[in-house]
Amino acid sequence: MDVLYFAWVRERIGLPREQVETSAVTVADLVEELKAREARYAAAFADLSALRVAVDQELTEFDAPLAGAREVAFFPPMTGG
Amino acid sequence: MDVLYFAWVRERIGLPREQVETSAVTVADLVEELKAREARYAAAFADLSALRVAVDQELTEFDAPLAGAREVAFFPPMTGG
Amino acid sequence: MRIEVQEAPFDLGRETSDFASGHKDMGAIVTFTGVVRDLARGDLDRMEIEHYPGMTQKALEKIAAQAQARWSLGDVLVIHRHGALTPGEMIMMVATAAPHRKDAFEAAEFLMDYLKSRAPFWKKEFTRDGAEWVAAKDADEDALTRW
Amino acid sequence: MRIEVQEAPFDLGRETSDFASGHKDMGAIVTFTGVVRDLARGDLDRMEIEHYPGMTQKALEKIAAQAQARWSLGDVLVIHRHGALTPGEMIMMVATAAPHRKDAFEAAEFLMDYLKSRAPFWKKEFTRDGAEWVAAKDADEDALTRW
Repeated sequence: MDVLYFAWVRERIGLPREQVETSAVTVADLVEELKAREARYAAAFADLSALRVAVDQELTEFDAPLAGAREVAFFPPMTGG
Repeated sequence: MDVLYFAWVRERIGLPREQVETSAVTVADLVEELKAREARYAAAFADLSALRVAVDQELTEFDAPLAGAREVAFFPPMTGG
Repeated sequence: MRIEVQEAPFDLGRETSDFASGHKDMGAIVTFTGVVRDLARGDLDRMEIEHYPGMTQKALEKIAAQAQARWSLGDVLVIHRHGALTPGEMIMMVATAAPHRKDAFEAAEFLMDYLKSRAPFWKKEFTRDGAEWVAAKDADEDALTRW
Repeated sequence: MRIEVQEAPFDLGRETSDFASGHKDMGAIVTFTGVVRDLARGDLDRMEIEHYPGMTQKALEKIAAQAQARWSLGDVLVIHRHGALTPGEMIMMVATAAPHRKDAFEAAEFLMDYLKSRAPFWKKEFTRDGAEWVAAKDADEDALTRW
């Protein structure tokens, strides 16, 4: 699965995207796996209320299922316009 | 005093402006004087709720005083924009 | 603030671009442009807009000043044409510049609502079958109660 | 409907003029243009806008389609830039064309409210002293409750 990071999430984790082998059932499970890896992941995901997630390029919630997903992206609240 | 007419008021009365000698105290008094003149005035002023008035180029009401006024204009509700 | 009452067409692109340029502290620019619509029957030959020359400029300035007093605006532009216009031609435009989008939007809507019912313009529609004055809409008068 | 996501500047005047032309049944055209504001301290060197290439176009199309489903619109235009921009530069614009002004205004405000908080763009401000990500405002999230 491709995992993408944007804005300060990208900066904190230190890379824009990576391939992740996972059997996580939900986005939240994936987050727990990533947090367990290294301190920079734990720091980036410390406060989920400050984060947003998209699965296959659609905004969703952290309890969304990952079955069939090819791409998950984490980022802060958007500031377009 | 200059009296001006616009849009269908102008068309119904048949002229865009005229000089009127009057001692009318309010706009409503002036309207009564004009209505008494001829049928075309009576027709134009038949329904005051369908008319608006400006005294010296400021929108006002039919009970507004005319003391010192130099110009009175009658017209239908505006349709700008 | 710039208020123009004119018979000639205006260049919407250039006006919008000029208005939006050079306001470094204004994050939000809103424009509204009014275009002559054809009638439902598709037979509008032209629209003629009459106005009250002595009063029009003053009335528009007053409406614009009210908007500036009420919202935090950097600039206001109003251009309104009179005379004969054909379907598709631009009748008028307003533009507002503000630090924030809410002010720019609300001020532009306020300008339009007042301009519709409080600026001395009258529209007459000409078709092959004759001519008719456009009646003021109750909805336009009601729109003023919002402010 | 036209949605453009691009690094290059756009010509607001030409876009506005092109958009407004040739809509004989659309009486009302509204545009919103977002401009990079300098900081209160006047020391903004540049703003950098990051986006999510795979998602941005789709997200904007979805927002525009929602507006078209909700209001009677003849056309919608969204242009949003990414990359580095300096104060005074135009970041983005939306335009709406509708038979009536209320639809054109509301749809433009809806597009802006959703674009602010639901399109995948992130702004970072660079000054001589460093760089900071622009924080999302509660007011922008709250604005969505209106719709």
